[in-house]
Amino acid sequence: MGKADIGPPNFREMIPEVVKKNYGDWKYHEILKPGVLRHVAESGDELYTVRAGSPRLVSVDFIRDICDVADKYCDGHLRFTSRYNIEFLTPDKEKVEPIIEAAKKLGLPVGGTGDGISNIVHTQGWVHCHSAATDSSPIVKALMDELYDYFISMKLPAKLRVSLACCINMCGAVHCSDLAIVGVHTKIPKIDHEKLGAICEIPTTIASCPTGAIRRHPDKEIKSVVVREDLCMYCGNCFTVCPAMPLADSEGDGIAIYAGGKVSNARKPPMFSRLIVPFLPNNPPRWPEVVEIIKKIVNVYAKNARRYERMGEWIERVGWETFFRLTEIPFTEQHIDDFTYARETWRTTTQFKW
Amino acid sequence: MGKADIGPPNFREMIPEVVKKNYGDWKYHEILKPGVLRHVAESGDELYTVRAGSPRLVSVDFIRDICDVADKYCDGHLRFTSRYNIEFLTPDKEKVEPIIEAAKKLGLPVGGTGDGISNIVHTQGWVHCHSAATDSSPIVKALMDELYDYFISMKLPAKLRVSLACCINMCGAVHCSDLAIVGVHTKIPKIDHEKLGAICEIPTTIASCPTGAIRRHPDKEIKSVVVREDLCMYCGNCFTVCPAMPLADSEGDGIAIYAGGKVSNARKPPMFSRLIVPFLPNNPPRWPEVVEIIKKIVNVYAKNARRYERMGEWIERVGWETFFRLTEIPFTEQHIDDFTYARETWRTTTQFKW
Amino acid sequence: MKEETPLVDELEKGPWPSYVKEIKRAAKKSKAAEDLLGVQELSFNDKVTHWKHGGIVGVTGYGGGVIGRYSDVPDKFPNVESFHTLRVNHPAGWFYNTKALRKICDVWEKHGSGLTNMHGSTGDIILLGTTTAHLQPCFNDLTEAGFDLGGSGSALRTPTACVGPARCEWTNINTLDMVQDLTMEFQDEIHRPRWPYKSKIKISGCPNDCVAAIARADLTIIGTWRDSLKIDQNGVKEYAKNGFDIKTLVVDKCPTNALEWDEKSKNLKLKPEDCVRCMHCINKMTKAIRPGDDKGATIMIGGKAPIVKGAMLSFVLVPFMKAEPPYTEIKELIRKIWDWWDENGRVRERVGELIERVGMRNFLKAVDLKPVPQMIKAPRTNPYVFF
Amino acid sequence: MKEETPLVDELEKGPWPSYVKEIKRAAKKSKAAEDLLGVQELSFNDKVTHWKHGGIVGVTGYGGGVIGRYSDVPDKFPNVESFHTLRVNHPAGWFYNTKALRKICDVWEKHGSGLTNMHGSTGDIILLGTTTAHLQPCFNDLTEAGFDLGGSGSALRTPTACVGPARCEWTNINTLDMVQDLTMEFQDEIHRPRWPYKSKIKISGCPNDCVAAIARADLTIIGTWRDSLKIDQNGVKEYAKNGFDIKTLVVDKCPTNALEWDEKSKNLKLKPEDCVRCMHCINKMTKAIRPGDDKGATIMIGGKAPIVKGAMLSFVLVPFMKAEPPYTEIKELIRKIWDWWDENGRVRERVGELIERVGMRNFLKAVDLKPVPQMIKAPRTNPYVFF
Ligand code: SRM
Ligand code: SRM
Ligand code: SRM
Ligand code: SRM
Ligand code: SF4
Ligand code: SF4
Ligand code: SF4
Ligand code: SF4
Ligand code: SF4
Ligand code: SF4
Ligand code: SF4
Ligand code: SF4
Repeated sequence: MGKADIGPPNFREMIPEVVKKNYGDWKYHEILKPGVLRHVAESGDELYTVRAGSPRLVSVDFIRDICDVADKYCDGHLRFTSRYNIEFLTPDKEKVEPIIEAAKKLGLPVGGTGDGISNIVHTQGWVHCHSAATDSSPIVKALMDELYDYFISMKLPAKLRVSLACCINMCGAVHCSDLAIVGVHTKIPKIDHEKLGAICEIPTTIASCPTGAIRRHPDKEIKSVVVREDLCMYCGNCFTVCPAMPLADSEGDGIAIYAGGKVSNARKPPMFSRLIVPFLPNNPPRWPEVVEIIKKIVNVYAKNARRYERMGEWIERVGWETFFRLTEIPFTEQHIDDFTYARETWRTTTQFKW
Repeated sequence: MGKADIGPPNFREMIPEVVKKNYGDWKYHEILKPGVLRHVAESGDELYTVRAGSPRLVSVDFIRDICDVADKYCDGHLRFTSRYNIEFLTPDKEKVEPIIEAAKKLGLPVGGTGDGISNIVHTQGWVHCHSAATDSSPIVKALMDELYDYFISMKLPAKLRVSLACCINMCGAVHCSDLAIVGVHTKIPKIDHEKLGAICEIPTTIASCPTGAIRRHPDKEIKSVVVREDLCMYCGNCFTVCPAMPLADSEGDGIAIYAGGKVSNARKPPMFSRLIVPFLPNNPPRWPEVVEIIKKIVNVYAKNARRYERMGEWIERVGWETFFRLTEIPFTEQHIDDFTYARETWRTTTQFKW
Repeated sequence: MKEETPLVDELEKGPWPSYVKEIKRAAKKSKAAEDLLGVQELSFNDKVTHWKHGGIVGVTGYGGGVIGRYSDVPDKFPNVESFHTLRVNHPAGWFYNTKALRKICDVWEKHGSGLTNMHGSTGDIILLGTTTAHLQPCFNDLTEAGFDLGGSGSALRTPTACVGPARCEWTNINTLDMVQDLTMEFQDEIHRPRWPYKSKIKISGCPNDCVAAIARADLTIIGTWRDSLKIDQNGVKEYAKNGFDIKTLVVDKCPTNALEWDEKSKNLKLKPEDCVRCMHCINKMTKAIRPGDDKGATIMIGGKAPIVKGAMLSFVLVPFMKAEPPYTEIKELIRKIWDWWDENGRVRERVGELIERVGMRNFLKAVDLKPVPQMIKAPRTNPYVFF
Repeated sequence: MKEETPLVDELEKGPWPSYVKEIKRAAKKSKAAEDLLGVQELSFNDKVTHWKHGGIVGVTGYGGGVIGRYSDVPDKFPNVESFHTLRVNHPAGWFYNTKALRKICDVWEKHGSGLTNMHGSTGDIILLGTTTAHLQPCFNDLTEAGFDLGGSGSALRTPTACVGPARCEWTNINTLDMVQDLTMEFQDEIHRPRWPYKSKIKISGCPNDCVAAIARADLTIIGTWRDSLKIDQNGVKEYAKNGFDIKTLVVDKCPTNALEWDEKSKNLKLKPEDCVRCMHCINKMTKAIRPGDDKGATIMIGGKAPIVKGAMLSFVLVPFMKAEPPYTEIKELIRKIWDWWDENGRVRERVGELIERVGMRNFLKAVDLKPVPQMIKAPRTNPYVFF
């Protein structure tokens, strides 16, 4: 039996020497070029960081590869960022270019800093999760192949954070991203009447539905439930408590896109992302519809936003009506909130643009 | 039997000649001095308006008095404003001063225009309503006696609209006023167990409570209900459907003050007023606590707001924490929303002032 | 018996005109008004109201227009044992000739307390306090004088409109004609309550909203324009010359930064696509800036006071609609809305609350309107979407 | 049997590093990884997931840290019939020495698919896919290597912190020490689920919030300062000299207009009472502007994803708290919060939702905090007030 509750290794064993020495005493930093940071300590010491993209879903051999780089140039230390990127750290300016070379040799792009697109926060999808309405890694791959240039450069008005969640559980900070890609169901649960009575607790199942769409089966002989189609908004809450009610459907499952969220408190307070495309089909392996609309939005944003203006700040300034006009995304009834706080989203002023 | 459905008289019979002639063709206006407007038509015609305050609750002799003025100076026409003020209209500049004199003789203040305090929108109170948690006319009188100077001058940063409602039904646009005075109960309904069963429908009564505070009387013999004290927020909804549950209480009834609302779309969209003083006692005939705090807020606003900045715009700019600091009004748990949309009011950012 | 009313008397003092003096004036001719003074004094002492839940009283053929009111201390104040209110529909814009006003005074002196509110907060002439027996005769005399009752109960309430074209240079619609027309069109809806709850119409000629429609009306009609506002640069220069700080007081306060100010040339430039017609620059520079020429109305829906689900502001339903007599399009829309509400609304549920309960999606379908981004401040944040 | 995977293979192309290549690398050594490729291809064809609802699996003495996962096509892909995930608690700040990392690689090559997520979105090392039989031995070897499991289920999830003092000049608190300390303090809460639902702690050194705590953590700790930020005017002049447009890019973007720029003297003035510490000016002029000296933390509460009541952002609970080891005050507050939530929360109710349900009033009393205006954006609009 393993030891219990030892907790994670102490980070003090994990940080490189220069960090140990200047811990808490950094003075300023600059971005030397995309993916390369230079931090200067009060002591005058320097710390160079080379940031490299990662597919996140990696093999142990991949980790060994990057360990090799770290052993060679970084005294055997490296770190990961909160968006899955790999960071190689060194006090030695001379090592920066060799690290970049080594990363390139491994096929890893160097970038993800400053006013560009960093790695896409994402989740499990069809690789591991039972709940997924879409996949994750392939969409990220397809997107980053197309957005690659924004990762290795810093030419957007501001940071642009893209995130993906394969279902509306929204693992990750997807609900507060500049662009969020979310897997959605659009068909009501397919009920397995044979199994339901046996494996699910019927009252719990009924209670699980936030809209009250689930009722007992009208035929008392059948120990199961039925779903009122007009009340179901495909949240999957019933499926969480009752496996006999899967929502997954080849045609009904797909992707919704949300925009304009942010997390930082810089300038504007944190904001939620908001629905901009209610549904796009799942189209493996490269989800071309999703890739195309994301690219379009990024381009419209790049062209219209002011410097240091995040997506949501830009939209707030020009108005959502302008956003829909510029992106040519059709406005539908789905965009209008009808959930609990709906009234807070209605336009209670004559102030609007045409 | 009277004729039915004749509707109101046609306004065309009611408007003075100069208005008829220039109807829809006005070019601009200016405020010559407090209470006196000059409108100029495309035709070059002029229209002078003298605005005079009214106590709203008036006798027919009062109306005859103002009719006398209108007959003498205004060709027998006058109008009232959406805030109860009386307007004397004339194309003749020479008549302005005589009208002002005549109004003064009747004891009516001339003013209420521009950046000042106009008449207080208010309701019935103890003069006529069964629902009142406070009175209306006396408080308006007491307040306007003290705010008089702001009615006859235009020295505030912007318009300041004060409204009063004698219960939370909030007759009037009280919920969107710069300052709103609202009658509130703070004790649970006093149930008349003898009468309730006879005059109220028990299921309807129970259903009327938005918080589910009402239950059947535990003693089955007693055909009545009980109220859970911790769930009652004194909304009076039960009393509306069941007269055997009055909330009125000498000590429990009083006044709450709300601030920062507006209706116009000028600059900022319309805004709701927000709770600033949860409770002040009913203290007839002059409600000194209410008068004092209102005066204080007006003074703090007058001193701190920028020109053309309504109360709510000012507060939004400086922050509610600053408002409470400057006015020295204690911040309490009552200020924090716990109703349906409460979460929208929480401070979801690190941006705040000390 | 004349009561001592020391507390009430206190309110005769002070510079603001006194309602107590008015009650006393009426009390000279009306026993009911005299008793009312006593009721006030009693309430001042007890700090509670002395009126009971209203009973159902009215005039023949009408379901509303009267608020029944009874005293809970009839023994003490027999003259206000019943003290009902008549709501009389005001002429559009609250314009009167003195002949009409004097007629009302006479009728009310004859049939009631002689006390009125000019006006109630919905906009009616409130004839405050009479007995059940006097209601019908009073109504008869009123109609004789050319006046009719306004709304009460689960009916259309007396529609109101701002002074508009009668005096205001900013109006974009004929508010007075429109309110007159709609009031006549909907007489039945005003006088014969049958809906789930009350419904209110208010009309403002521009976004300044001088009748506070957005806050108080289920159906809000606000004048606006679709093209660009008009700037007269000579007028602008005049303001500048007179020392008006255009940059600070106008340009910097434009909510969308749609204005640009060139201090040197004293030129005020508008980016028309950025203007949201808030009125501020027009308000403050009325001699130089005016609304555009392509005028019409924004139709909004759902405003109301807090009972029971919190107050609501009206929200945009139709961003722009031409509004010419006979206002057919507006009337049709209003009827569609009422029909749907009447059919689907619960008791005491205003139309805005119903829309919230069943969702905009269903409402828009029912009234045949397409969703447009102008209806909302921002799209939904949650993923709970119906398809 | 090696499947044909034409759709999946397509994703080996393109400039971004390919996860498919990684699965293929793992597949060379692991049958499970090989089957996973086939599962992907199948899902690409069917457009649905092929994983079933997870079962309860784990390691001795722990209630969480493992996500059970079973295939719904075990006949076709027997090597992933069970394919459980281990969540391994990362070292604070995601710093590693290669020795430690290589140890994990060895353990996972021995016991699992050889596939990992570096990292999961909560911040764990995700060891992706192994059988039930391997769980305990894998765990034993992990602890031998100095690693422990993170949280899953109705437990405290692995707390995370931004890189903070290790590299960032802006941090106001010792994020890494704090997360290490709290993680050790709350081992029991991480490993032995017993609450109504999950709870998350995230720590950012400044309001830039580089771990997205406000959006994702029930308990959010953000470094801040109480005095004034510090401006070095020489540094400012340097920026101006280099052509940086301080007026447009910094001063005009300050959310509260707390900065004044004198173009002539190149002086940047702060009105400290107006600064809300948004970080923008510091972010863009790091060589000239720095946080203040009186450092500490803002404690926020209630962030979470949308299920079931809509997403919530954390909101301010304690505007300022000193945050020095051993962080007693913070720990005590956290325990009070959890105790109250544990006692009052419904199943699957996060602490923010509970606060919403019962009201801030009751919550604040329970955790002994006074209401302050910093907790809210604005006071209530409705009149439904408890006394
Ligand atoms: C390494 C990392 C922290 C970590 O512990 O891992 C980090 C590090 C830095 N962040 Fe960050 N941020 C990191 C995730 C974030 C996140 C979280 C996220 O992206 O999910 C945010 C919130 C994003 C949001 O609002 O949606 C974040 C919002 C910021 C901001 C505020 C940006 C804004 O204007 O809104 C700054 C300041 C700036 O860039 O001007 C900042 C600035 C910085 C600085 C400059 C701080 C410093 O002096 O070291 C660091 C390098 C910046 C760069 O990459 O250009 N960092 N930063 C994270 C790198 C993620 C990545 O690989 O891309
Ligand atoms: C007469 C009246 C309309 C009526 O049909 O009766 C009216 C008439 C005018 N209003 Fe108004 N407003 C009238 C009630 C309102 C209301 C409603 C209310 O007070 O309940 C509002 C909305 C108030 C709010 O937002 O809470 C209102 C918001 C405005 C505004 C926008 C003010 C702002 O900056 O927010 C203006 C423009 C301005 O003053 O710059 C305006 C401007 C005007 C102008 C200048 C328009 C014009 O050219 O004639 C009129 C004279 C202004 C003055 O009094 O200084 N009027 N005005 C109402 C007079 C009420 C009174 O006796 O005091
Ligand atoms: C007379 C008047 C107050 C005044 O002194 O001016 C008034 C008086 C009453 N209102 Fe009102 N309301 C009056 C304008 C309003 C307004 C303002 C408006 O119409 O612009 C509102 C807010 C706007 C709205 O409709 O939301 C208003 C919102 C209410 C409400 C809450 C309705 C809601 O949906 O939130 C109630 C409660 C109810 O209907 O049960 C109410 C109920 C009442 C009742 C009938 C009391 C009751 O529960 O039976 C009051 C009768 C008092 C009496 O004995 O005379 N009154 N009431 C106003 C009508 C005069 C007129 O016709 O001109
Ligand atoms: C592995 C991971 C996604 C990833 O690929 O990175 C993940 C995977 C799952 N999450 Fe998550 N969540 C993961 C981070 C998150 C986050 C982000 C975070 O923690 O910062 C969130 C949003 C923040 C939050 O907690 O609100 C998140 C919000 C959810 C929710 C919705 C919770 C809510 O209250 O709204 C669920 C649904 C549930 O708990 O039933 C959920 C449920 C799940 C389950 C357990 C599915 C389920 O219903 O049983 C997923 C298991 C997938 C699998 O088979 O491996 N996961 N989940 C992340 C954990 C990795 C790690 O430990 O590092
Ligand atoms: S977002 Fe949904 S499908 Fe994706 S990992 Fe999380 S719970 Fe699973
Ligand atoms: S998916 Fe959601 S809305 Fe639909 S039946 Fe299930 S729980 Fe109800
Ligand atoms: S606000 Fe309340 S008490 Fe006052 S008149 Fe209206 S319903 Fe009656
Ligand atoms: S006053 Fe309101 S909350 Fe209290 S019992 Fe009556 S209906 Fe319920
Ligand atoms: S609402 Fe507009 S048009 Fe009507 S009176 Fe007010 S300012 Fe004039
Ligand atoms: S009307 Fe309002 S939005 Fe339009 S330009 Fe003038 S101030 Fe700006
Ligand atoms: S949150 Fe602040 S302190 Fe932490 S890494 Fe980001 S910028 Fe630095
Ligand atoms: S930190 Fe933000 S709020 Fe403070 S002065 Fe700088 S930009 Fe303004």
